[in-house]
Amino acid sequence: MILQILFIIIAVVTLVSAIFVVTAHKLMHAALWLVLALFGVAVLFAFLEASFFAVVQVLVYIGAIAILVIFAVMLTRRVMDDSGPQLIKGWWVALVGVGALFVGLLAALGTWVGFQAGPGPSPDPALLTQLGSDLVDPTKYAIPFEVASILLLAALVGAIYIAADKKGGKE
Amino acid sequence: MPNFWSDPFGFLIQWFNNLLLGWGLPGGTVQFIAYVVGAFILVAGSLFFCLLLIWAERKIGGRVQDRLGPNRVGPFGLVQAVADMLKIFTKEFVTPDGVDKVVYNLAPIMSVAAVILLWAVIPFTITFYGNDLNVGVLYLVAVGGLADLSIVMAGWSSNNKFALLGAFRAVAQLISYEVPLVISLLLPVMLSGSMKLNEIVRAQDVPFIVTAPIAAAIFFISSIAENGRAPFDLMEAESEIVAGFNVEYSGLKFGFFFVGDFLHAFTIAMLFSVLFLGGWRGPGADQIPILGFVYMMIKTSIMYFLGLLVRFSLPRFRIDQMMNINWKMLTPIALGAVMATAFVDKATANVLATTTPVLGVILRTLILLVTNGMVLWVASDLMGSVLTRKERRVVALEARPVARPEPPAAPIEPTEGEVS
Amino acid sequence: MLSDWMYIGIFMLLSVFLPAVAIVIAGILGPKKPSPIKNSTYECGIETVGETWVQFKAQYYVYALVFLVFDVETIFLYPWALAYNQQTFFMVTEAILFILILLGGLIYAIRKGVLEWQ
Amino acid sequence: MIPLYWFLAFSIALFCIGLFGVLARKNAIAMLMGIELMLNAVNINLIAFWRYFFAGDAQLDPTRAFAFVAIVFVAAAAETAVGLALIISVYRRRTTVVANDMNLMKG
Repeated sequence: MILQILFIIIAVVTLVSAIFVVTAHKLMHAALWLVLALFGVAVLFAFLEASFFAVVQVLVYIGAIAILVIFAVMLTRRVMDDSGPQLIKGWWVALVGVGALFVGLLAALGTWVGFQAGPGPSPDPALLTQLGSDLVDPTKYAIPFEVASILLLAALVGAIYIAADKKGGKE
Repeated sequence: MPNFWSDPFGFLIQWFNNLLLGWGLPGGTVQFIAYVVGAFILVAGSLFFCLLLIWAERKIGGRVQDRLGPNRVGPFGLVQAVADMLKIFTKEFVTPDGVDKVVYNLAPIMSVAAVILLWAVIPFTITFYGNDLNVGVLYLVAVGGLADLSIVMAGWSSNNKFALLGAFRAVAQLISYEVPLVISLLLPVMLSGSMKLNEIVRAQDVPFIVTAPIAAAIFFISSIAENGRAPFDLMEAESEIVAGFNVEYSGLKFGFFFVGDFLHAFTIAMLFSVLFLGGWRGPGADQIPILGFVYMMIKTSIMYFLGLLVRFSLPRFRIDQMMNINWKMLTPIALGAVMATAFVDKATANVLATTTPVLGVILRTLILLVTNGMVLWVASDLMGSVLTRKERRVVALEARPVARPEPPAAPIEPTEGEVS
Repeated sequence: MLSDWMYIGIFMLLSVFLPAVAIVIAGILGPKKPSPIKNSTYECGIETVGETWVQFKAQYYVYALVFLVFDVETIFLYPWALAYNQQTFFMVTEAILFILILLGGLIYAIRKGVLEWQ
Repeated sequence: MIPLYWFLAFSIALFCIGLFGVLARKNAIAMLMGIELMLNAVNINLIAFWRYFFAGDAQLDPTRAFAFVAIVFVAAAAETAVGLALIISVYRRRTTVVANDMNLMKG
């Protein structure tokens, strides 16, 4: 019961801040609302007893991605104070479309029989250690593990190549 | 029921729980109340403990720099911090026009909270800790990341370009030094096979500072940088920028950034002693937990004192030096230490398993020590060439756009007729 | 596990709440005499010059970028380190390969000179 | 206890909000924020299914969801890094972050 109330509070806070993310006028506010929404998601991870991902959500999303977004907002500062509308002209079309998608997905969810399932047994606390072994187990996720590092390397090299000042360019 | 004299904390916790249960409250409610009370004691305790820290820091700083430090209010100036607190509580809040009110007021609170939150998982004794989270080490790192956010918020909401610039410099420093910090924390986790801080303490039959000295050193250095202390105090380099991200703050809001700062210094020392010095471990600490508390505090005080010595004796780095140290030394060395330790330890594990346990531990310790030494040796060889390759351009002799020096006068040929 | 997080949640609320209370108390205790001069933006005592929102170098972005990559790496490396004692030699070499690939990225960044503070 | 569909409904809502952000915002950075929200909705979904059907059952390979979510994290990080780098690069050349004005490819 208490859990349900807490869930509703957190879900509402998260969704409201998500709405502010997409509607806020100042981009910096949008970024800060994004932090709150991401934090709400982290709390929901904790609700789902995925402690590891709750912490990683804070670490990666709030600690790194949000900071990156804020940096980007600052770097492209000059146009941020534009007082013009932040939404495109046909935003209501998007709103209707998204609303239809939302209702449709909910309806689809309603037709699925398993949706009212209660939670299964609690996860084993040693599961994280299991994950650590599985990640480097050649019969399990060794390939995704290495691919992840290559993806990160590619992202790093690509982003640096794009973002770094060209030599001799004036900045 | 723990004995009061050997384990006062455990005794009090048990006593409190039994008291509530005796009133007929259901178990869940009792746990909830115990949590609230425990958290309240830790949070409020850490905040008030900060007063003592401020006094200690000023006193030690004074002695290091051949001054007296606070010595007027109370014995040894002990009450000085309380007087300062009272003063700062009655200061006016000057809120500049054009600040973003909510963000502006939230930032100092967050910067304190980001430090206090670390206390939630620190094991003080075998029985006395906030919570032994099963992802404790990652939690420490994640909470540390919140400090970056508070600084960005403070800098941006102040509506002041110096605050913003200072904030960005500070955040660039913080996020840079978080990289080696995160990597160096891998080693305690690896050697102990757990992320619970209490388990890490338990696993330190040999303190990790012996088996992973590089990680310990890197953790210490990057923690100081995370704290923004000298020699990494670029974020409040008052001779270079206008004091950094907190120029527009006043009164207690300004004070809170420093509460966070002082508390962080001590928290780092605690974390270091937990992660690398064996925390509450010591002779007899398993039976008499209060002894563990004493050991823990002794180790923490030593580390705290060391941190203060570093702070008060070393000059500030230049910002490019600081970034070079981080990216070209600490991060590669930390990665190298992780790789070398993992490789060597695994490679020798089978051999060591055939020896007796005691001999195995001794040999393993020696092997890891040698490995660390090798990493350091190779690193210093490589880094030396990388670091010294590019000297800062000497601009003293070049023509500069402003304050151009006078063209050098033609050398005066000594003529025969003149006698000087 | 949920009760652990309950504790952390309570701790989080309190660690925000108590400083906030302190600030409110200080706000009540302190004098309140704002004036236009006092509330103006601090700029070493002279009038504010130029727009507040200055531009930043892309430098900062690059630091955040490298930081992000190494932060994401922790998602994989911490579980690996956790299970280190149960792994075979081959599994450890895989993780070392993982680190080496990332080290390659770091070396690229260093060689490109983007981590140099200018 | 909280039924599964609460989490799913929450995830749908978050996804739709994010999608709206992507479709309707002018600013490219704001669009990226919308994408972040959508990816988070996906993660919530994955973790919720993991918790309700897979977590306690060793037969069902409970770490699979973890591996999946970890990859989503990596993808999100990579996407943000490159996306923002592109935006900054375009901004430097065209001084705009409005997605409609980014027509470098038009020639």
